[in-house]
Amino acid sequence: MSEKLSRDALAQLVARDIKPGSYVNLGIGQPTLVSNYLTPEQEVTLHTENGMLGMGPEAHGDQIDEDLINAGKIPVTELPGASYFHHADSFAMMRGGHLDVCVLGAFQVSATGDLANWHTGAPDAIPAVGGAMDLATGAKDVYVMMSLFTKDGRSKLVPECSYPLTGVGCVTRVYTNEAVFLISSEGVRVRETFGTTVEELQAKMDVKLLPPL
Amino acid sequence: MSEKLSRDALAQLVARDIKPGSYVNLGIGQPTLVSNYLTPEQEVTLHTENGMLGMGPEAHGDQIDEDLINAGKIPVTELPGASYFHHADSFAMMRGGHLDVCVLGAFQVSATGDLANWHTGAPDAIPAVGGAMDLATGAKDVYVMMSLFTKDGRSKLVPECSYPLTGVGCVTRVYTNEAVFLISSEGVRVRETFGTTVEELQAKMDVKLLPPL
Amino acid sequence: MLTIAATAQEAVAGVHDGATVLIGGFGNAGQPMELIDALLQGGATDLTVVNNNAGQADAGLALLIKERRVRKIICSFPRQSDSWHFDAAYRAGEIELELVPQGNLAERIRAAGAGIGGFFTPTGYGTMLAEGKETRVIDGRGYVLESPIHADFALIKALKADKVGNLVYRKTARNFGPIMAAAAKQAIVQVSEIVETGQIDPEAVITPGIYVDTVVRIEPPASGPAAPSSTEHEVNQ
Amino acid sequence: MLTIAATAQEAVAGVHDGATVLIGGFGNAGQPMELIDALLQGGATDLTVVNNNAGQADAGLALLIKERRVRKIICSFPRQSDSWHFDAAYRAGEIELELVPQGNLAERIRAAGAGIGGFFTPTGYGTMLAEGKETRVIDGRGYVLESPIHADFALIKALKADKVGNLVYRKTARNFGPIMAAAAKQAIVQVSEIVETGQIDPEAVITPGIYVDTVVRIEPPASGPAAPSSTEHEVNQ
Repeated sequence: MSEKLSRDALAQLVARDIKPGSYVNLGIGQPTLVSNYLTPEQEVTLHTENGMLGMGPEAHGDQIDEDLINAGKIPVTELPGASYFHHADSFAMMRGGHLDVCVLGAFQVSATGDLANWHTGAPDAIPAVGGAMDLATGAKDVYVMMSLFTKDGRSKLVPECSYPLTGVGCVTRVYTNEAVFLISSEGVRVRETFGTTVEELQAKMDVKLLPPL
Repeated sequence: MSEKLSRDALAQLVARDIKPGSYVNLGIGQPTLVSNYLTPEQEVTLHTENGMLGMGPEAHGDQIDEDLINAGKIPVTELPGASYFHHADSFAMMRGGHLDVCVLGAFQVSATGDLANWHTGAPDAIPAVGGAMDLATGAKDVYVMMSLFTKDGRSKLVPECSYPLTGVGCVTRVYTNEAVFLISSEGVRVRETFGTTVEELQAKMDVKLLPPL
Repeated sequence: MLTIAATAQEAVAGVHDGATVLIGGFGNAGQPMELIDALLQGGATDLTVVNNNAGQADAGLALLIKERRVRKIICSFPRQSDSWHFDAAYRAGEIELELVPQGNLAERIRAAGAGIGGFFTPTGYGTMLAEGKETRVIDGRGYVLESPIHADFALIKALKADKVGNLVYRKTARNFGPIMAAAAKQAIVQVSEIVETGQIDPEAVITPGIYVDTVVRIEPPASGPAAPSSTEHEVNQ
Repeated sequence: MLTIAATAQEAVAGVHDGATVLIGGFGNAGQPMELIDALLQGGATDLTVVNNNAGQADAGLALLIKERRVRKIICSFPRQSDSWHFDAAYRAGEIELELVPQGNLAERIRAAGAGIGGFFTPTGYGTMLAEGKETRVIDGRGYVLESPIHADFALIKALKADKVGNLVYRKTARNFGPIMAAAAKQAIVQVSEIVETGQIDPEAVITPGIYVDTVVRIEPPASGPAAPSSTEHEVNQ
């Protein structure tokens, strides 16, 4: 592809990669964009950790119901086949490995799939973790969506995270505006690049990259 | 009282002692007789560990529904205000200390409230425990109903159980055909006797008995 | 995605030799009798079975045991007045028994579905069923460490499924169904009725479809069978 | 037996200084706002509060914190765009924070109600939230030992109660209600409606009355309030 991906194009790519029939949690923030690109034919069921399967799109106008919100506390809708459950049951569902995919944002991902997305480590920061650690350890596949480089040009895919961890060895795929990376026991493999090359990326990254298969 | 109590009279006594509004599990076998003597005014709610609160009397004739049974697998009925739940929730209710009273049979009870009611310890016996250990450890008060002496005249209220234990230090009250015993940190106190005296009982028992208050 | 099987045989066709199989039901309530029969016909052997009991009379699980297809059973109450096939296999040393207090059985199955690696339970502390297990006194109370019971398959019975696998149950037939569905890699469910998606109230779903892999509709008997006459062994008074 | 209180003030009158109080709700959904307001008016102080968040804007829990009535908060997500009262108290060193991953929070509350003395969870393993905690590798996976969160009181909101305290909830407002009711010595519940016993389908009861001590009917607002505008802090991309 000839240019870097926009957030929406990236969300579209992630959506296309989700297998039909999957149960998916899209966290909060950027990853929720993925829901805009899931097709009915995919029959993907969305989980929200505050206690629902079968979550529909964001609610607007008269649809808004204060008892029906997602994990980001945004009013949503209910699709046919939905179900509600309490928080312990909802997190049991995540932690028991029943979700096929969760998609999370990140500050950093390490070459071995460690995730850092909940705390900057700044000494004066008030920490807040929410369900991030449960999602990171619970889903069968953890996809990260993020920009590959910080504003000052440092790679967020790193040999080892410097930020406090959310989960250890949990990330299997990293979707970025410049490339998609697959993380496995063999290392970090580039699946595809957008407006750049593996060589160009490697020059800017400390993580050893394996070429696309 | 001038004579030993029948099973029914004993059940009636236990029923009368259960505080109004209690949540109660009557186990299987003899203790289930207690339900015959609970009055509507007591507003006692019966729990059955296979997943129900608000259990009604045994079902007969057309009332019999194979999906509605008690822990002894006997068809029962449902009272207004009943609820159903799965096995983990049902045992969580018991184990979490939410039942006020459970009433169990016993082979032996020790002077410190140890209960033995699930296994004779015979080397060729096939063991089976069911929910006995959960009831013994979970209810706020564990009442035992049993005959005080074996057929060959040995007391079943003993200094220390010789049969394998069901629970440690769990029994608070022992209802027998000859006396009611209260077990607490001060020891074993006789509450009342039936057709016998504390002295007569003491002569036949190794457990040190405290007199009625 | 949910598979809707045409027959019980088709539903259990994937159960392989050596599998660990959770089987729902307490007494006859919630017992997936047709799925067990299909498992018997299917021929899978060397099974580890988890059930509250160890089979009754000459039906279902009792026949699996009679045919020596069960290598090991994990249960709370094997000995009943009509558990003769289990009794015979056990006395012959031809079946392994792991006896578990009923609440520990339920909680261990729940733990598997919930991703819990182990938990401390007061049940069984100080008894022979805690022998060899790690124990700990927490805030003055004794606890035993128990581990999750994971399984390859669950065979359960529910009242009704929709086409994404949401389940509702009926009365005390709910028993082990919801926790077994969550604890197994593959949950196979017999139901009396399959309805369109959207026809089960989302507030009333007991087992969300995420836990269900295969459903098969089994015609309920025209008239309800008689209540079981078997009762559990009563404590000798 | 169930107490039906006439007012929210009466319902929370027993909450004493130094109590541990579970407060339900996630966002505004399921938040027992009138009970929290009554707690504020009642004057109880030195509280330990367990909630998913640490108060939002200038209402409810945020005001309890503003008034320095909360000695310690156990929660998963204190920092929000409008958690200014918590932020101020925290930076002033006037509130203790125990930060718990949301799933561990839920499971710890559930454990308290279920009589579990502790459990091994994978969540948080290898992170700073596991520092100082016992860990263990089980079947190749790392786990952290977490303990139950017992409480004196739970303040929760349900849709409907019957006169023995059976509860049903509405949509995602169910969230922490059922597990908090079970984990507290006294569960105090505000509902929109109290119906006669027998008018809730036994299959649809979410919280059985055994867990409920006090209910109070709070007239629902004539028209639904606007949806909350506050959203959780998004990860900086």
